[in-house]
Amino acid sequence: MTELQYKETVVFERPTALTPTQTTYCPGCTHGVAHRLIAEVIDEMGIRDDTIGVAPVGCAVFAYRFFDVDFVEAAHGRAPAMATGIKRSLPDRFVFTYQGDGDLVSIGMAEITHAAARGENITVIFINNANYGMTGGQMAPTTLPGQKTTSSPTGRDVELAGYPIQMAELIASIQGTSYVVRRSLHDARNIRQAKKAIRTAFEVQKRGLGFAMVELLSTCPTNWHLTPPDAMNWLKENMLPVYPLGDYKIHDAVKSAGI
Amino acid sequence: MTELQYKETVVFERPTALTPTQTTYCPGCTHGVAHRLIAEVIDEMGIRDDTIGVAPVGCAVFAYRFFDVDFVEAAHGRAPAMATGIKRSLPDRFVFTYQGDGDLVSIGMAEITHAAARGENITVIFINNANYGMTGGQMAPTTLPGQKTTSSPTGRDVELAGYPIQMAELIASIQGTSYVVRRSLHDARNIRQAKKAIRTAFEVQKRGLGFAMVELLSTCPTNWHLTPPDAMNWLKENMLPVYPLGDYKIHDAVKSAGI
Amino acid sequence: MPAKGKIVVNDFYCKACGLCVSVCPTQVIQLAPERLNVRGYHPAEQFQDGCIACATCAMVCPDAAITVYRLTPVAEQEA
Amino acid sequence: MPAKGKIVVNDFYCKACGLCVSVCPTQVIQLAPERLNVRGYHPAEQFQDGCIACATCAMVCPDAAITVYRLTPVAEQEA
Amino acid sequence: MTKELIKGNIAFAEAAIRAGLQAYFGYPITPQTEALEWMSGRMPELGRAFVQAESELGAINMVYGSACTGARTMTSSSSPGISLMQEGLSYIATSEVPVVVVNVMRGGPGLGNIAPAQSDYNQAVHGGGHGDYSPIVLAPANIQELIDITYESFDLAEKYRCIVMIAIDGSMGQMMEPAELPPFREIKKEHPAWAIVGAKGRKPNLICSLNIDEVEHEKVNLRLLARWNQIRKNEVRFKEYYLDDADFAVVGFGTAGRIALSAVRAAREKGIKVGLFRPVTLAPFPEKQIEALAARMKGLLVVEMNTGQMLDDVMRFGKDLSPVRFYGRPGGVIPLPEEILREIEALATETIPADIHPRDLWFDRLTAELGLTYEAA
Amino acid sequence: MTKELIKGNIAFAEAAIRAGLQAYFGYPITPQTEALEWMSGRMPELGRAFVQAESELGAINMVYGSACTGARTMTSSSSPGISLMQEGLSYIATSEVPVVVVNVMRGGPGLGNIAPAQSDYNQAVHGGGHGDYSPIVLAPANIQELIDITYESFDLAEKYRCIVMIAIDGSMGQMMEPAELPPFREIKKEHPAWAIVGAKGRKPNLICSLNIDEVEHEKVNLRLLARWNQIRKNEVRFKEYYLDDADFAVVGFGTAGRIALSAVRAAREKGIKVGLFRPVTLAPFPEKQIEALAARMKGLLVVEMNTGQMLDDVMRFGKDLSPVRFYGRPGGVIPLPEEILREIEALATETIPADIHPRDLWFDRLTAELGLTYEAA
Amino acid sequence: MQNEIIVSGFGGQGVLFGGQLLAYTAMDHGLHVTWIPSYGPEMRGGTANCTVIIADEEIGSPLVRRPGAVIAMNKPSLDKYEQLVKPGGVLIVNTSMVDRSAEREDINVVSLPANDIAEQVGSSKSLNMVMVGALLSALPVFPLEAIIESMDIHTPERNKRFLPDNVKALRAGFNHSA
Amino acid sequence: MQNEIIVSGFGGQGVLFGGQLLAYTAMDHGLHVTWIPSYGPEMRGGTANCTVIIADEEIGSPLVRRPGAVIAMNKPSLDKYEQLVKPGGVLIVNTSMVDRSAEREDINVVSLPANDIAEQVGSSKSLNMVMVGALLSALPVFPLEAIIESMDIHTPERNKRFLPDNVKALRAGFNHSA
Ligand SMILES: Cc1ncc(C[n+]2csc(CCOP(=O)(O)OP(=O)(O)O)c2C)c(N)n1
Ligand SMILES: Cc1ncc(C[n+]2csc(CCOP(=O)(O)OP(=O)(O)O)c2C)c(N)n1
Ligand code: SF4
Ligand code: SF4
Ligand code: SF4
Ligand code: SF4
Ligand code: SF4
Ligand code: SF4
Ligand SMILES: [Mg+2]
Ligand SMILES: [Mg+2]
Repeated sequence: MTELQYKETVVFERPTALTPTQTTYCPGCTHGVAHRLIAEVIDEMGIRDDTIGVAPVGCAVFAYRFFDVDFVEAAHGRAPAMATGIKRSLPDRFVFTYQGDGDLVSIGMAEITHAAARGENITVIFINNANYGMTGGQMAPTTLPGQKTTSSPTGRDVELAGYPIQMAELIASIQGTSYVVRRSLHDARNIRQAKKAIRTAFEVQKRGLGFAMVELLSTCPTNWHLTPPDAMNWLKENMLPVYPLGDYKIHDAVKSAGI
Repeated sequence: MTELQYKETVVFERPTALTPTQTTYCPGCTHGVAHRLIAEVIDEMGIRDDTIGVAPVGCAVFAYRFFDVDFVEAAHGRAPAMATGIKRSLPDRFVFTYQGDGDLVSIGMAEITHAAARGENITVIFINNANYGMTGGQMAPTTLPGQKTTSSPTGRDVELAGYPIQMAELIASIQGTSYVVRRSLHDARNIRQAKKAIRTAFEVQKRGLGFAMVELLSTCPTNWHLTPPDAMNWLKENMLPVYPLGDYKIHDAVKSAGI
Repeated sequence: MPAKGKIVVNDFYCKACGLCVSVCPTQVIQLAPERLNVRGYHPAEQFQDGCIACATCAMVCPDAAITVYRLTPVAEQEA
Repeated sequence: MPAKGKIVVNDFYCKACGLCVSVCPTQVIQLAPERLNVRGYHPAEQFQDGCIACATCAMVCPDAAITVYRLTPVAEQEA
Repeated sequence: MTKELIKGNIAFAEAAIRAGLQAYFGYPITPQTEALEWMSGRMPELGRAFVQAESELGAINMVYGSACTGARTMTSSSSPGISLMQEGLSYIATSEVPVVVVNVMRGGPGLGNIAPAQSDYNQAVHGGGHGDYSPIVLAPANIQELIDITYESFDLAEKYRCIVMIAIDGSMGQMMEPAELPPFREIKKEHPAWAIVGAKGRKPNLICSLNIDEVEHEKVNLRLLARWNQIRKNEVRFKEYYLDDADFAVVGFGTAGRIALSAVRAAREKGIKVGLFRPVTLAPFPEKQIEALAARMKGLLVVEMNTGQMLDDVMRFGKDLSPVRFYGRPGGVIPLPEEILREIEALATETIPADIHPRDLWFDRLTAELGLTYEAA
Repeated sequence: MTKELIKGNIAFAEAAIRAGLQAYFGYPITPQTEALEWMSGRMPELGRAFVQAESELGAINMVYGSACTGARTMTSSSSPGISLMQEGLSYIATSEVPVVVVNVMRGGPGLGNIAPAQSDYNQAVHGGGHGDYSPIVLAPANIQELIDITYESFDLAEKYRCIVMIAIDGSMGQMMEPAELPPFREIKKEHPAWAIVGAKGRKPNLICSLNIDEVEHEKVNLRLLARWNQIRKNEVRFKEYYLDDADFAVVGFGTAGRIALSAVRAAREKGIKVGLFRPVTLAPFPEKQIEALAARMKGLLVVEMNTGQMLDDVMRFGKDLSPVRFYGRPGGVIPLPEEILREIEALATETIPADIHPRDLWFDRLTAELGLTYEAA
Repeated sequence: MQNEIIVSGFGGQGVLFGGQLLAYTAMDHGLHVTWIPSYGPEMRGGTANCTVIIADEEIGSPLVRRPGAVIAMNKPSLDKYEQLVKPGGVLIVNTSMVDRSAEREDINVVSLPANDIAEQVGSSKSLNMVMVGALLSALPVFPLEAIIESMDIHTPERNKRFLPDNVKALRAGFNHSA
Repeated sequence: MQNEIIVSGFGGQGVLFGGQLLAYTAMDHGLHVTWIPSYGPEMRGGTANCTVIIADEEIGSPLVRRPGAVIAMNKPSLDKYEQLVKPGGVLIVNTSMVDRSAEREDINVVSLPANDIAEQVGSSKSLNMVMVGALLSALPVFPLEAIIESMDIHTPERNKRFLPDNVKALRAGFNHSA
């Protein structure tokens, strides 16, 4: 039998909207996956020149190093306000915020809620990893009941610290939002769906349909003290029940735009 | 026929938990009704000695003058945080906040949401009058679409300023809340029901069942530029459709406590 | 036959908002046309019989200015 | 018959998190046991044939380190 | 152009619009709400951006975002609202984006009241947000000056890529005076090179206040200081009245300054050779001018609507070159010309003890007059 | 009691607990998060109140509420978080409730970095929130002092019904030193008469920062000032090293002060008669002591981890009585003993030009050394 | 030359506009003028007042403790300001809303039933104009015609229909006291 | 007397505890001591170091540019600190993780394959103890027994099981260089 010769076709490669830079994320942290997905969407939509990112304070504080687009760095929690200011002054640019759960749910609750209520025409990518990664793994509003963190050393006590806030549900309940979904990054299938959602969220903005948020369940192997594969598993087994995946709001205008 | 002699029985009188002070509210403003109802509940439960009020910044900024109980005055929007501080240090006292829609929904969104999420064992009385009364009638997050205010002079434009936030619904969606209802103060029947709700909200606190909020639709004759009776009517016709009355959350624990 | 009653408005609190007037089912309240209270308001008053002690007025009064009495005929007197 | 493929891992980005290794349905990836990249990690590599170009590895790779190729037999060569 | 009778709050709002304001973000608070209300009508009507933010925190971060695009952007508020903006202001200063902020000061501290005050001098000039940075702080004293300063403030902010804060008090916000509004400027079409507008045809821009490497952040600090040194050199402003032949000078800014002017005139009528020095830039402070003034005068009277905040700067730069007396009314009280006249008379006749701080002397006088006494804690 | 090797962040947290802390509210921020983490374990275990707030804004207002009940209450944060607390701090100061706040300062302005810094001196001492008020500001320089000061701070806050701010830098928060923790104090059982605890057997109490009548609010301002005057009289603290026979003095607080101590020793070894003056209370500032020092010395060197914030106060109270030199490293850079030694040597040998501000001279030296140049704007 | 005038009364009596009219006229005559109201919650339901200062040089304080002239449209205003008018000054009292006479002898007190006069000329809303008219006759800061002209200039189109009544009221107040 | 020691290596090599052990021993001997780590994101995945200063009087700066002694557990640490050690000072190099030799001639360089030694005595985790032992033989801040005693005192109960290995490692490091 003669040796076969093969033609190589690229099935998958690094998106060009990512800079050729090593990220600052820990090995196996799915912040990196989220970044890649956003970059893929920017590539596919061809909007690199018109996109402005708003980085949070959190592990993604250096997000601007990793995307090949104009960026600003918001104060902790205030990314939606900053994005509002940008979008109102440049209505034809794509503006997205990238925020963690401490940033978006805790300190930034007022800003995200009101950006949603105003129906700001922006895209919010919300990384829910059930703790404050950057500061070393403290309890977040999204920390699971009983979950041990450095500021809930005996596990989150719902009597004293309350229950997790389900942000996609909360934001979806606000009139004036157009597209609010929750996806997860714990395996390839879910990652593919997350990508679709991010694409939709940007398409919503392109058509001027208003506020879109994609909540992404994400791992924090370092502070969860798990290997990256175990962290994927932990997410699946522990976070999915508390944070059900799904489409929480798809405005009629989004449906009828067929995106 | 001889003139009949009558025995006089008091059917209704001013509650003693109100101080003998004229309020600072405009004639016909239902802030006054809300005050009276709270005072009645304090009287009926006999908790005057154990009650601590947290006044907002808004027309009710002087609330402390009108109640015969210990009071603190919070910064604009921060009453739930202040109440948290008080309640955590004095868990056996009754702590209530009294907040307007600018205070609670706008600037204080983060504080109310998180007090709710923590399930703070406090009672929140939330006066929704669809505008900022104290500062002269600006648009609030609760202002109706099309409603003219001094900061939405051509009527609230939902394209630019978004849609009203339905706070009872939003707070009810948060796990960890126990009792969240919306009532109205536009006529006697509804006022009676509002009173019952306030009573329940205090009973919830008494039993340590957690966060209770009563949203009260309220008039602002002055800034609505209506007579007090017309304001009652305007509320009924315009606010009720946007803010449906109802019980948005009655936790099982509340139900089974039979209150 | 509905109960018989009366109301007393405390001038000190009344701001003449007219809410009680507008809701009284028996229309027995008016804003005193001549009288002014210290704050310059024409306070509400029951100006004719017919109050049924339903307390509707008191319920809507934002200034807790109204006391409502039920009047029950005293049997002994008649005897 | 599944497609034939291959992957190339860019050492510069790889942090040896092992996610690609754990998800590859054909188990053709390993962390290079001997090799270290500039950051001190043992980077991932395809260590045997059998890749089906499913891109599952690339999909989970947080560092966008993997390029996936489909290999299609070049007909002419055979003729 | 003809004059209009115009209210302070409207005056600065309209002046900003005419200066080419592209975006306004604010939150209602007495006594500046009319500015926001004015903007709510005018900006949309002109097709420009207006958002009533959810809070002052929201507002300042919207301002931050908008200013990052190079758009002329402003906000206005009053004391408690300005306190809420301090984190944002520190970020903005570090990021070197031009921003104009108006503080219509009211009686503080705390919720205080809505009466006019000048007690945010220190916050604006010395403190405020965390870290080393300095905004330009301007204190006009009449409506025309308010208009002119607002109109120019955007140029200043852009020239130095810094925050310009206009500090007036509630009475300025509420007062009407005849004044001339400036012509409409064209809205800028070009974006500055540093602006965040999409990276078309270039590498991405970044606007950021973070430098995890402290050596880099030290450089930012030094750059801000270098800029500030230029501002100190170029932008000092002040007004002088009746100082040519004066033996004594009153020093006061904003409304306190103009009230003092009445007192100075009354004193002149009584034959006292007194003049008025009114700093217009509180930062950069007229350091040299105050030093020269102190050197020339037999005595200075500092008048403020606070407990003596600028006083410390006047003393610092006046360097004991002449004795200083202080008169302040804090908490929202407005000093009246008669009171200041009395102080001028005392300045001209009494000797000022050298070893007691003017604030302590004033405190004793004022509390005695008001009949207030205090026990030791 | 025996010594333990203890980290700054844990040290002040545990010292507060032993002082009878009843409630802690905070929000994570590097480099003080370990204090919050410590509290999250210890407070609930002792049956005391702990809440990780939704933000620093939430935290300070929880602190406000808790302190209104008379409970010993504290929070801790770092620079940007402290900026977010400014409105709340102004309210608390006006309401005269005792509160302890720890600021573990980091490189600013803006998001800056998490390296140690001292650049919130002005915010703490001069500015910060709106209106006229002054917190007590304490700057310990080692772990034992941090413990002792924290332990005592609650008494101080209660005595004067004021805010006590403890200002340390990130390196103090992270450093370990042997130190002795104080004994546990009993939790207070009694509530102060002014506290909000329910009006049993009395008329209602009110805690409020509002006085719509400005004349009343002026009285509050004057009462706060009267209190402050007492604090100025009673509470000034400082440390002196090798000053007895000194010709020159270094002035530095906190970590900058202790680093300077190494430099002073090295200079002494070289025969330079130099000592160290370390203010412990930044407010009230050791005004008289600085004046006396300036009068005695041939020259002063001010060392700070900022661009010269305390410098202005040293010059103000030093009154040109001796020439002043400045050395600062802003933005998170820590000055090293060698650098300070070099400055001391220069102080002892070079003449300082009288007409140029020490900050300007330092700026030129430092930027030249770092090779930084600037164009005019 | 400096005139300090306080206009005071209940909210709704046209206090602020009364003062503004004086300010407009001063402006139209090239004079310096300041107008400043009391503001905020104290206005709600309570009294309102504004201070107008008219001068021929840059105005210092926009507020005075002792005004040269006061228009008191109701009793609280009379009570508050009577003692403060400068000796030799002018006090205009609306007797329709005041049940006592002014006590000062060292000032020029003009009393008139302004509500009644306003109603006579056609509109009770013009009460403020009656009072301003009366002030001008007692303190001729400007000729009456100057005020009328300025009112014409500065009344926005949508309010022009009130002009005739206002002019009538001004003249009536002026003449009543003349 | 003042000794300044920097312990440096990868996170996970026990850098911080190595320094703390020196600090505990100093404390137990009534000496002044400071221990200060580098902290924050720079630690994540990168190198870690701490500075220990031991003195017989109040310590000034807790940081030094030019330490008297450095323990370099990996190559980046060697690269960073070799040139900074004070002349006459001590440099301990873990040759297991470093592929070059130290260049300085004016200091006392002690090189040892600490990983290998640690594994030999039973636990690769005790690498830091091997290095500290080596330091003590080159710079006798305290006797070895003092360190062992302090380690015993300050090891929390739950970690006592690691003690024997650690002591063995300390001694092995000490003896290797002795
Ligand atoms: C005002 C302010 N408060 C606190 C911080 C400290 N801080 C930085 S990141 C962070 C939490 C980040 O958590 P999250 O948003 O969940 O992001 P993650 O790191 O988990 O991705 C905090 C509290 C800050 N920088 N600024
Ligand atoms: C930080 C801050 N921002 C703004 C204000 C001004 N302010 C006072 S009350 C108020 C709005 C009140 O509206 P709402 O809460 O709806 O109460 P209402 O008067 O309608 O009852 C505002 C914006 C303030 N006092 N503090
Ligand atoms: S700390 Fe957690 S969230 Fe942050 S980069 Fe590491 S793994 Fe990711
Ligand atoms: S302004 Fe409106 S809400 Fe406020 S007191 Fe008057 S009527 Fe009530
Ligand atoms: S009680 Fe009823 S009937 Fe009597 S006055 Fe009141 S509303 Fe009318
Ligand atoms: S409802 Fe009350 S306040 Fe209103 S008119 Fe009647 S009695 Fe007076
Ligand atoms: S493409 Fe699929 S089969 Fe090939 S290496 Fe990746 S996961 Fe394995
Ligand atoms: S998933 Fe990516 S980073 Fe992780 S081991 Fe595989 S190639 Fe390396
Ligand atoms: Mg997170
Ligand atoms: Mg409202």
